[in-house]
Amino acid sequence: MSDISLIVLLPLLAAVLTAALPPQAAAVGALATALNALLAANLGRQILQGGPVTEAIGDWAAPLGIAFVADGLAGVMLAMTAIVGLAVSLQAAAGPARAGFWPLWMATLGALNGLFLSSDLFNIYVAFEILGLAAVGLTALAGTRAALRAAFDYLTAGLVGSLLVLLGIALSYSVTGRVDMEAVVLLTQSDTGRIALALIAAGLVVKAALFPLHFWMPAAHSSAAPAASALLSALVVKGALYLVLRLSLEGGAGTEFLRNTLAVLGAGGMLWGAWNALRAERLKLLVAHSTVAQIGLIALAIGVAGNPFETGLWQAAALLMLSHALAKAAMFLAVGRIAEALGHDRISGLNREELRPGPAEFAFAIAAISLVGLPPTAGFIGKWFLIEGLIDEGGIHWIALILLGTALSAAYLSRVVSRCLRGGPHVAATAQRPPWRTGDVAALGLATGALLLGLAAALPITLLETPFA
Amino acid sequence: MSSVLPLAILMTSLGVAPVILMMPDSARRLRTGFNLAAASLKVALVAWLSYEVAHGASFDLRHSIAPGLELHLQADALSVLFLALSSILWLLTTIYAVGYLEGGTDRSRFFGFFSLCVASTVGIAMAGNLFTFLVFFELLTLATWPLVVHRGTSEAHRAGRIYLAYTLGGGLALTLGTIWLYALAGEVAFEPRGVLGELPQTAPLALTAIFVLLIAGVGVKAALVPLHGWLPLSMVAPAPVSALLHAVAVVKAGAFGIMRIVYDVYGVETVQAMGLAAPLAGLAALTILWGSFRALTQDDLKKRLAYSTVSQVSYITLGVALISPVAAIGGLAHLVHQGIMKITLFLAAGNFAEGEGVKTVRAMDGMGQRMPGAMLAFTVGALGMIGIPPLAGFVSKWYLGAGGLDAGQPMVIALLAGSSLLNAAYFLPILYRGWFCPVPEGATPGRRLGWMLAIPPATTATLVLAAGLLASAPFSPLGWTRFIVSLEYL
Amino acid sequence: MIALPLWLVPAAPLALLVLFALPQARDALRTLLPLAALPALLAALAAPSPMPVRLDWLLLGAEFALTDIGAAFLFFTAALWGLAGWQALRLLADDPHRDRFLACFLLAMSGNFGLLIAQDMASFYSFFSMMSLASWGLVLHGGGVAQRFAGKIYIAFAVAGEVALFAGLAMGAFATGELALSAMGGEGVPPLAVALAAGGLLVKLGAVPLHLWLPLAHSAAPAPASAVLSGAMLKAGLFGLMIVLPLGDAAWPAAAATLAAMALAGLVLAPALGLVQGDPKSVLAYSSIGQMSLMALGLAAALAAPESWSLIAPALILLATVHAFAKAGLFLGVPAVWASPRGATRRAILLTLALPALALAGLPGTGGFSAKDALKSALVDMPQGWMLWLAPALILASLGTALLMIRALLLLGSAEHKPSVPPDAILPWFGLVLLSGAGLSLAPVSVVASASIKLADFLPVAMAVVFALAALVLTRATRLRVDPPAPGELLGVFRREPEPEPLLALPPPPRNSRGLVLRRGRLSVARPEQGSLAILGMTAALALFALLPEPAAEPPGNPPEITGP
Amino acid sequence: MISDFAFLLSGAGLIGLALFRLATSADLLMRVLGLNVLAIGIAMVLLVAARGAAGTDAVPQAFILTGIVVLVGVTAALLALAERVAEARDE
Repeated sequence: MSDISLIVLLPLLAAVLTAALPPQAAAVGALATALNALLAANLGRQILQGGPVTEAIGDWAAPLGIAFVADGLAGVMLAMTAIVGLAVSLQAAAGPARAGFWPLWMATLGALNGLFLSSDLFNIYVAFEILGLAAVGLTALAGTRAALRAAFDYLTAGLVGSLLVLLGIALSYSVTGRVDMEAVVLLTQSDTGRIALALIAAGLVVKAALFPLHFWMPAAHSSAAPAASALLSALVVKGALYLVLRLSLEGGAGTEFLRNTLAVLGAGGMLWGAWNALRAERLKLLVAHSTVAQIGLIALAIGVAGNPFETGLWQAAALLMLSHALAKAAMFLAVGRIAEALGHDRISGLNREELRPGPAEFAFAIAAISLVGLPPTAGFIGKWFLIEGLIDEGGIHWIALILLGTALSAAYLSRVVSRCLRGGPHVAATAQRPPWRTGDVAALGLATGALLLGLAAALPITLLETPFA
Repeated sequence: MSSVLPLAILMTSLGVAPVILMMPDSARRLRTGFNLAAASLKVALVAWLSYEVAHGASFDLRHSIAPGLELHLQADALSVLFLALSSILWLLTTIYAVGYLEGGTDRSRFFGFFSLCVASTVGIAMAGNLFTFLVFFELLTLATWPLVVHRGTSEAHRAGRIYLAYTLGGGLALTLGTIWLYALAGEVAFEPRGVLGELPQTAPLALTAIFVLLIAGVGVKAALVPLHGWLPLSMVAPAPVSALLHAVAVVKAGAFGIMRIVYDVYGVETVQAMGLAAPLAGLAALTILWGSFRALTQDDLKKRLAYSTVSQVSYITLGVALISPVAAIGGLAHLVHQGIMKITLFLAAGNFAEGEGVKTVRAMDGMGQRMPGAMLAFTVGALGMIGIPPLAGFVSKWYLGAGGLDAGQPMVIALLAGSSLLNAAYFLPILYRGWFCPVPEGATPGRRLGWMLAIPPATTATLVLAAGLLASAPFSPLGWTRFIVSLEYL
Repeated sequence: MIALPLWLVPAAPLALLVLFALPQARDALRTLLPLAALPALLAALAAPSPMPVRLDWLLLGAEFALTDIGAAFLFFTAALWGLAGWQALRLLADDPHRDRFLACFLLAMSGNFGLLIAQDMASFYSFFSMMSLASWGLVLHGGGVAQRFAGKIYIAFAVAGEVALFAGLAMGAFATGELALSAMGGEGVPPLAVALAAGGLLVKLGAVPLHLWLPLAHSAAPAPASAVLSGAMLKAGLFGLMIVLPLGDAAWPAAAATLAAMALAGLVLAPALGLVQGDPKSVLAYSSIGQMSLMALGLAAALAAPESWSLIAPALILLATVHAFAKAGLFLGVPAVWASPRGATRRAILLTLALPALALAGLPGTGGFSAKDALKSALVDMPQGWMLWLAPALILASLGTALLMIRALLLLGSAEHKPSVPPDAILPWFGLVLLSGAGLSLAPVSVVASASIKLADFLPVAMAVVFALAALVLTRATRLRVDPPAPGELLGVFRREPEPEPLLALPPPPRNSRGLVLRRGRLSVARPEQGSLAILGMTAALALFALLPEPAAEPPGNPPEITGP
Repeated sequence: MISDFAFLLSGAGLIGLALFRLATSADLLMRVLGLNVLAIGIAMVLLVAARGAAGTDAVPQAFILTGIVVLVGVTAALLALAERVAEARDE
């Protein structure tokens, strides 16, 4: 049994196990995550050496076949998932585990891996459903009324989204008679096909919480438990974004209309999210809104990338996804620690605490740097390539928007960081630092990772440059 | 070896920073020892480096982080000038800061970011291409922010916000300009007399726009009017920070950036051919006068010094913008001279505040009797700023004036004259009060300052005197700048 | 005579100053103050004048040498500084701030010596500004209202002069491409440069209308300081002018006319304003203005008639020397008068004081007379039109000086006795009087044997005496009294009582606008219903978008090939 | 092919009604029902799509089945959530 199917099945198996024997859940889950990371690394190595890896499951062949394909993009996404997963598992394994966290998280992991690897629309749809349900479960884990309410809205929106996707897939089948990725190119030929594409895209936009369909997201991400919100914000939405990117890649020139729409929505999301983040009063809410803004930036990047067969701009989008995943996970973990240490997460209260800023706040600051996209973080490298490409194509208005978004993100993140630099009269001389916890290590590790990724940006880029299957 | 030395110089502060950040505040002795050891080691390494460079050795350290992007550290004569300045003054300022923050809070944080700040300065000095420069430039912005807000008061936070807004805005402009230039010209390495090749003929408009963007970007840190608003506000920072901000790190990074852009990216001929030199010079002149005018009206001692920085730093820009080797000598020399003079002033001002609680000009009465040593250092610095020989400032002004004539701009003489008058007008009253006004009755004798606070200003004051008196000696700042200019202009 | 290294001349006072840093040694060091001038004196008198010194590492490459003119100036400068230092020690014996005064004194001394031997612009300018700024301290020393006012005016003029000098020298250096000071007077220097430099020096020389600082400073400073200010430092201005002006090579009528006009104005104004002063020291100050204007007149003449420079120069030097000794003698005499109670001693002192006074007035037989005579004889072959007013000018000068001297002596006579002044403050003055007798013979200047003394030469002094007597009688008879005007002439209007504001401090500026303050309102969480509406709209929009006429799509089935950026 | 048209029309009508309800009602239960109706509407459209020229195609019907299965699961989850939300309100 090959790495590919292993990397999909292992987490699902672990989900079953963890559900079966709760006492050992943490151990099993952590082990599974570690193994998953190893597999992902190995897969990446294979892709780097021998190009894309393909495997057909059962003896279904295209056009209906269930084939797993691991190309460069999928490899990057898998690695991203593995890294974030490691940190989150570390934090969760150390902290008091809520019943049900591990099965849900393992399911999420499996679904994500499946999503990144599957090369036909039907598998994608299935993986999507699993992902959605698991994510809702993660949201609801917190058990508070807000969380439950958020989970309900999330599920509703998710269902509508997946129904749209389903409708789209069915239409596309009726048009092209096939469900593998080749279908996308054919779809762009006919009106009905493009309607199908549009429906799929609409569904994905809902699930990716892309403006203006992000209404469910801030509540969900801000009311979930830290580890859960880290997963939701860093990985789950990326699943949908990955599909959008994949559609635009497969569609080539034909999906230009999708890209234009994405660019506009992305710009809107960037500004709207930033604006709400500027006005947010609670730390978690601020971070959630910043996710809206960042997703907007990524969508913008996908949108302006132009025909991927001509430009490599889409790689910038992939880089942005990667750095956002690391940074945002770090940020949510850090926020969790901050709220735990202070007992609240009101921004206005951050600088009046009888407590010296701790490692978590430091982690938050570093994550903020890479979210804003200052050098030498991966976010910066992503923006660099994006803007450089846009200059070549003369998309000066997009550049202006991106810079505006960057400035806004700096503004709202500095709101928090400046308060994390508390000291002087607000802090009692006797105040102490909060003690180190594993969560701090996880957050700090992820944040530094996001920071240093910029210096090693060559690796993901070479991975991305490997041709598709 | 040729790559190890720059790395070592960088690491003596970049590697030090996290360690210090992680130390508990209580580990004072350990932290101080570590910090000072690193600073002294850096000075030694820089001395070694400058010796090597003077003998024609070349240093290179490259790390490719993405296709078309690489971090490149190098050491040419210009870098060495800035390196020597920052490393020596860092050592002094660190000693001073240790004494200044005695018993303060968050000292690990402070010294950690202090080292980070100098690390980025060193990186800027050794940056071999525009991308590397940009990286360290932004790092500098971030590393300085916690220092500005260190006191934690709401005023400090306000100043920090505004500082961040200005510098990040400038950073965006710089980033855009850099990317644009990379898109046009590919890798933009720093080479004497420019790297643009044929571009000025093919894409003059784009290059002009890029020049404006880049200068705006670095101009924020160089406090060019109208981008200077953050500087006086960030005076709320502790004295060593102000000293470092003004003398070495931020402001100088901006000025240094202007040099790099004019000399090593565009090249003087190009800049002049594209007609970009005159506006820059005009801006510098405006800044010189405006800063001095604002300084006249400040009663807060540090704010007066801040505005004087605004005006003084533009001497450097002026020296660069007047396309003339003589003026260039003046400007480059002023990079160092202004540094040592201004740091003297700030350290002395810090001592006034620490020892006697004196923060305003009108409270300076009788300072000559209350703290003779600090007042003497302050006097040397102030007279140097005015340009009184044989102090350092005189040398720079002399070459700037001659350079102005050389560039066919006699007005520069008038500018220097006016600026000197203004400098005198806002510095001499302080000296007058300090030396000749009686100690106000009811002035309680302040606390005795330790050697850590007393030695650094004395040292820098001596440097000011030496830099002027021994201007023609080998390895004086002037001599070194002559060497640099001989490379930039042929 | 031992060959003494020239750099020792300015270095000696500096060395003493540096040693002052040791508090315990100060008491011993103070007594050495007068000796700090000794190397300079020796250098001035050295039989073969000392070797030139070249220090390439100093400043922009410094060069020291002692020219003949320099030697002449250095002689009386050194003597004056030494004796003034001596008196300063006595006068300020128990002044709490005396070390501050002595420090400034030493700095100024070193500057004054240095600029006389400096041969390159940088070091000349350095010493010059060192002297000017340090003497600010001398002026301010008293700390009273008068001193503050005088200090403000003085420093304003001094700095302005500095800057002008700097500009002039810089331009000259660039034009000639060399740093040698002598280059300023040579070819190829733009007139503007010369004008600027000369302007800076004229401030120091106290030429009308740049003299406004002079009376204030002289009357405000302690007597020894006034002595060196008027005796030595004004001459530094003259010395500088003799170097930077293109004397002796080409006529420069415009400059000559300007300078002459300033000089004449000085000759007229000095007595007019001086006579009404109430303070003997400011009277003496005004007479200094008159005398310096006379020397400026000589320079003007030399500018007009270059060929006569060879004659004018020694005359000017002689004039300077005489004035230096005499004026210093008078200034140092003031404390002597204060120290002596009314009666025999005071009368004796006043009589002795009359000697330098008469010398200044140019009574035949005194050095003053021979100096003026030499100047007059140097001016015989002036271009047409000059003699018409030169002769009256000279007479006017002597007359005015004589009147001023009488006024000063009268005021001194009526000055009250200050017990605070130690009696031994007389000694240095007495030494100076002796020296001023012997000085001229010692001085390395060629004293022109004056022609036969004609009766007419007594005229100015005689007239002065007559006028003075008449004035006395008049005032006695009509109970008229001379009200001393506010010092500072025009600038008097700026005079303010001491106020807390620092010099030139304007009201603080309006505070900057507070940027970047965000107003936060409550965040209303979007209702999911609106969300679904949005879904509806989205789908419709996308479908419409899809139905638009399609862009150029590539034919199906060709293998997608992604290439990196 | 009048029936195709009828199917399409009713399916579209159902979708419209469902979305309208989803958009307007804040009541959880009502929205669960709305979702179900929406799903049915979509299923009907798919049925039409399944009826190609050459007889009926199995794959879209497989899609429909999947959709129904998912719908059942999700409906269960939704109801459970709604229940717990109600409990949480009671606390």
